[in-house]
Amino acid sequence: MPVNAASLVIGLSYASLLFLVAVGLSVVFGLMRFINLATGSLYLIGGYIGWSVARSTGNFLLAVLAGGVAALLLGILIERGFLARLHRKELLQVCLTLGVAYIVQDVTRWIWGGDPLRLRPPEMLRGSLELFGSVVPTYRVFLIGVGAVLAVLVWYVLERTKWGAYVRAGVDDIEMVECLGVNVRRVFAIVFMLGALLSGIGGALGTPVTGVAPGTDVQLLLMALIVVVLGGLGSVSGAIVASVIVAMVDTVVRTFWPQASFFAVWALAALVLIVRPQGLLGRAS
Amino acid sequence: MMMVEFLRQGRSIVFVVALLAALAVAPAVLPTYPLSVLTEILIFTLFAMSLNLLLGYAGLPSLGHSAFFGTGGYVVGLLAKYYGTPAAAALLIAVVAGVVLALITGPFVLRTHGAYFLILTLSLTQVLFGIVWLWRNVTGGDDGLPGIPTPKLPFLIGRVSDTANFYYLALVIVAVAVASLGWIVRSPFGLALIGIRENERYLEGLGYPTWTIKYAAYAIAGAYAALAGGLFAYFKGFVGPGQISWLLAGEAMVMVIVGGAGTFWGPALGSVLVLLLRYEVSAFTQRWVMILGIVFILTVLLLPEGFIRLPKRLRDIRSRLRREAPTGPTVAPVGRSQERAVERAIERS
Amino acid sequence: MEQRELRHLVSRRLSRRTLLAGLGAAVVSGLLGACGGGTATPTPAPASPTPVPPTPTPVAATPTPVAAATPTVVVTPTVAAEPIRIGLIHGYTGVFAALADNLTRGIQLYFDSIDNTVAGRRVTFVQEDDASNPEQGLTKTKQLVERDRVHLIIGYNHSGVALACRDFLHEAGVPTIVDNAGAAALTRDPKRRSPYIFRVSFANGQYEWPMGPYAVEQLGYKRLIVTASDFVAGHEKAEALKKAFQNAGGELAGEVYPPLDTADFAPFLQRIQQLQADAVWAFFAGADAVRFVQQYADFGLKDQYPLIGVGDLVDEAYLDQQGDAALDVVTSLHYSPYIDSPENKAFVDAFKRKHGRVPNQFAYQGYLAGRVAAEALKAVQGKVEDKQAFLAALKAVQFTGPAGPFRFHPETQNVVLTVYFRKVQRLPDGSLGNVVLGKRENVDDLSF
Amino acid sequence: MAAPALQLEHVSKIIGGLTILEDIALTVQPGERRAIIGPNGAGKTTLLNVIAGFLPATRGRVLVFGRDVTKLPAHRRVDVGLLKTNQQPAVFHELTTRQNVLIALLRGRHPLLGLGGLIDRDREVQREAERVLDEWGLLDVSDIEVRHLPHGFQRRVELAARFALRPKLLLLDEPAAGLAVDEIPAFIERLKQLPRDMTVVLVEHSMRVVFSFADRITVLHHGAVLADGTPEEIQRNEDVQAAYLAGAMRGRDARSP
Repeated sequence: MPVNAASLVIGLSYASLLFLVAVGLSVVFGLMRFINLATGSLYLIGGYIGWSVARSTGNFLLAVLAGGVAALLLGILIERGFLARLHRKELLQVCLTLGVAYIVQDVTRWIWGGDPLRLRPPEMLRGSLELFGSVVPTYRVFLIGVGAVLAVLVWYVLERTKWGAYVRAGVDDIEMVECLGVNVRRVFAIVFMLGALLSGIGGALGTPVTGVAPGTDVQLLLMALIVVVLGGLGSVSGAIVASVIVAMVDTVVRTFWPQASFFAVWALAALVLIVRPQGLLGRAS
Repeated sequence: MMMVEFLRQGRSIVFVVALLAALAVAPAVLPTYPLSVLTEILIFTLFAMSLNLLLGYAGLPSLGHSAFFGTGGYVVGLLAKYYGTPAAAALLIAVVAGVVLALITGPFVLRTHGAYFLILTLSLTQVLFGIVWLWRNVTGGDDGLPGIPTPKLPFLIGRVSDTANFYYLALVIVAVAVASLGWIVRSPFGLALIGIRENERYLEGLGYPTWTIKYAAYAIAGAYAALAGGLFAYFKGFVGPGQISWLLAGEAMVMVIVGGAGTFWGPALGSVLVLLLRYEVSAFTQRWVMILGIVFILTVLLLPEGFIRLPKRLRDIRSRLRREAPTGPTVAPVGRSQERAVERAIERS
Repeated sequence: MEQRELRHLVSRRLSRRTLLAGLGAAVVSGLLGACGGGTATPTPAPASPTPVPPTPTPVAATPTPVAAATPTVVVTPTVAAEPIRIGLIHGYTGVFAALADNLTRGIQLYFDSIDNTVAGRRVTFVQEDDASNPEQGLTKTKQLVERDRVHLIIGYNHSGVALACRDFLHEAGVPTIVDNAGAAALTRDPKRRSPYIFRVSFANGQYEWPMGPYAVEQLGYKRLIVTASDFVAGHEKAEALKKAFQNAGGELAGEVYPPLDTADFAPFLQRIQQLQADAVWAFFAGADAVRFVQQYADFGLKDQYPLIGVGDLVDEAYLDQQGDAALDVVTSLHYSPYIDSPENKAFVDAFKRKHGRVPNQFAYQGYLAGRVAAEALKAVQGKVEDKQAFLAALKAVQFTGPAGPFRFHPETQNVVLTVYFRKVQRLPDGSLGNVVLGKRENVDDLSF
Repeated sequence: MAAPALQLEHVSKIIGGLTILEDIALTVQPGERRAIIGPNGAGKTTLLNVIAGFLPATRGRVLVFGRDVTKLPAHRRVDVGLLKTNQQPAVFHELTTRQNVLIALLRGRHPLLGLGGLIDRDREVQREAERVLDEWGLLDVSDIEVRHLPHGFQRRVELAARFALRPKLLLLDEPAAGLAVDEIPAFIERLKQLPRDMTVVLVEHSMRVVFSFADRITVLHHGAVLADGTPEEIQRNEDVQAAYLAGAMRGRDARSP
């Protein structure tokens, strides 16, 4: 049987991780045209801190929270320290966040060494369960659940609240929102930090699957970039849809044509951008 | 006015002649290792300058310029391995390959702007990287193609070391290439590129075929990058997927920004700085990655226009201190003489 | 007006020029100062007991744990000549950092045990980072040879780097001991092997192929699924294994090659799940190994097909992270810390004392490289400058090491291995370890 | 009789299902000064952009001096002598005043997209730039980056660059916007001095400028032509007065879809 329940679970659980890393990047991208190449580093920090906390306390929930908070702190540092000065200067942002990524890479290697680390899921989420005749790891199903809840939450906040309306309006037209007397800078800052928080949570949640090691940051960054661009800058629904598409395409290609998995998603990204330069759900500029 | 212009040109001529002279005598004073670092700097200068044409002049932020660099390298490598093509012909074919790649991909990537352009160029590079990596029979996969014979200038054989010989070869090619780049940026085409960066639509309104100009710039940048890549493959004696990786494109981007995007000599300075950091700092500490990161951040914060503007930046700071009048962060600092000129013009009109 | 502008311009021109000149001078002098160490350092006269190492980066200055414990300067009355300089080049940054650290720990461990002195000559190290990047590796190699003037290079954890540097090493005639890079061509290809290059680690496939007959004859597996990382080394290893397995009468059930750095192996595991076989043979390294073994267990594949493969899959450094998922995995490798021999026990104890953990294959390879270098140096009474004698001595090195007898193959200059079959089991102290099941001796790199 | 300088036939523009311009017909004779007025959101700027080629017409034809330019991209329309100014002065902020003039003068002068020449070596163009700068009183600020200049000067740089190209048909999009009240009389004078062989189409809110300059006035309302006539006729037209009153009250709504 070509695509079964297990493929679906695999794809969707991967999509959850991608979404967590990509959504912050996407909204920040759309809102501020800020290219954050340190996104993968936030994931990395979340993963490493989560691992350490889990190891010393044995509490998985605490580990996930700690991972999120650590990434949040790094996010605040980036936002307060640098970002505020670099509004709309894409090249400088690339240079700066690349610098941050380098530093995080080196510091984490210093602290945690270069060996790959893996966080073990809590007792109740270990093992596998049977779903429509396929064996799938319980933790994957849990990941889908968490991913879905967070996706709905983010979607609700950005699409259904007044605050979210400011953000969305800011994506379209910053001046207009400023005219309404909204402190756009603060909105930006909060969005950025929330994005960092989600990436960090993603890192801690992801380690039982992906592990953390030097290089994990780059892998996740590249995937997140694809998701963001495919979905369209600044679009939450776009990020959700694109996460699922990228993860599913990746999963299916990997299952049936492993050799092509190397560049299948890149070819997909290139194709979509060539046909629809603004991404799937992005608005034409 | 003629006098002023003459002096202005004279200054840059003096600079270029001095630089060339220094580079020409370098093999006499430098041992082989620093000479090979200098060779690498020369090649990366060309690569960064070609990227600068897109990034700095035309305002097209490419994160996939290594595609051309790698293409040049692989063309040279494959020709050397399978056909034993002489270097001059191989380099020429490499340049043609770079142009062809640009002409094929250009219509697609040039549909996009800004961040999308960045990601699309990155995607194309990744696809090429994947092809190179997977096509093991031909490209050698991740091991690459080793054993590319380094070309030598025949009339120097026996007179200077092999390192110096290739250095001179690279110097001649890079110097000619840089000179032609100098021509390009001083030509009306170069001015039009800045116009595109500033506002493509305004330029179109003046009757410039902006899309064609961008396409041409993309192809030209591709040609120079392929040339640099071909030289690099000869220099290292091998070509591997690392030369096509987006990380290399990112490094070139950093060179351009750190040196000074949109300035002619900025990328050269950037390649000097980044390569010296990479090779010299790493000899002293394993923490060189962090140091590199810190330098990037400090550059962005303190010298957003790049190291090439360091003298101007120092002047600005000095004059600001002298005036003790803080200028607002949004208002770009204007020289006093400029202000006076504006006032004078307003009075007169 | 004209005049004022002119004056303005001239003054600007002057200041610009001075600045430019200053900048240029700074750059050039920086270049010279930084790169020119080789010429700037006068060679010390043989008699002068100079305690200052002539190289800018003695290992002792780097903050690695290994180096911290190294005695900085040992001036003994027997030191009569300038020190022997050994260049260490590995990817200390980047994905293979941990591997590089272990290799270096091994090298250091051996040289510490002989007080960094061979035949009365002190040994100093220059450590360089190739970042596992061929371009950087070549530059760094040139730096070691041309500026630091090392007598011998030990290093190369990355095949691409080793291949990229091969021509330079060969042409410059630098005695080199490769301590990890497995690119088969480096020793197996008569056109690419070099009298200057020795390899103490392995050629890709060398310790993998014996698993073929072992799986058929001892484990009773007739149908095998082969999976390996999709890069040259992965294919080289898989090819050797496949050939040996088929020659022994086995049959291939399928092959799956996931890309390097696969964050999620699930789709590939799905594919494996759909095939019919007796066992799965796998080669993954680093983070991929940890993920693969873990996810293999997560998807319940362990109950379906036993997992066998190469030792890298269940390296001692990962066992702690893999946990129970690694239990019962059978692998072949040229080393296990649980080999029962006095030499191994001494090595493991010494390593444990210093680093608080069991050595893995990379620490072992580093140790071997160190010992081989030292033995050859001893054989020429420290006269490393006599290159031909030194190379001959290297070629002739023989001793009984932690994993049994050591010698080079006379033709390929690649190590002749004893390959061990190991199984991950829970040890009496509760930790996991690769317990030795059996071995195959005298496996050289032309045997497959 | 010579062909009209500008002729629009049934021009419509639909963006995202919204009809911005509907079946516009317009004829401007050579040498004429035509003003296009209308309440906010009437589609005036869109119309100019369709004429200049920045927006493709959904339907209809655009003819300039008898030549059908409907399918031509904006830069090719410059070849037939059509140029347009912008609400925000269309100048290159990081270039100097001189470079802004040069970039206009250099258009198409050198082969291979301009690669075939050097700016500094082209003495002729340098002299011409000097002359243009002098003519527009910009010599003093010639080597200052335009972003440092006040708005009025930026407008002047824009016009200088446009006039350097000797347009035959000039589209001015709210040129007086951003000018101080006391600057306007001088500005009107400048407009009046434009050579008579040049056709000018002007979109402007300042009625003072419109009525003292235009030969004829076209009134746009909800994307359609409401009236067309001499200034006197337009002044008397009741439809126009009604539209303006209503438009003034609904201006903001009309702008946002």
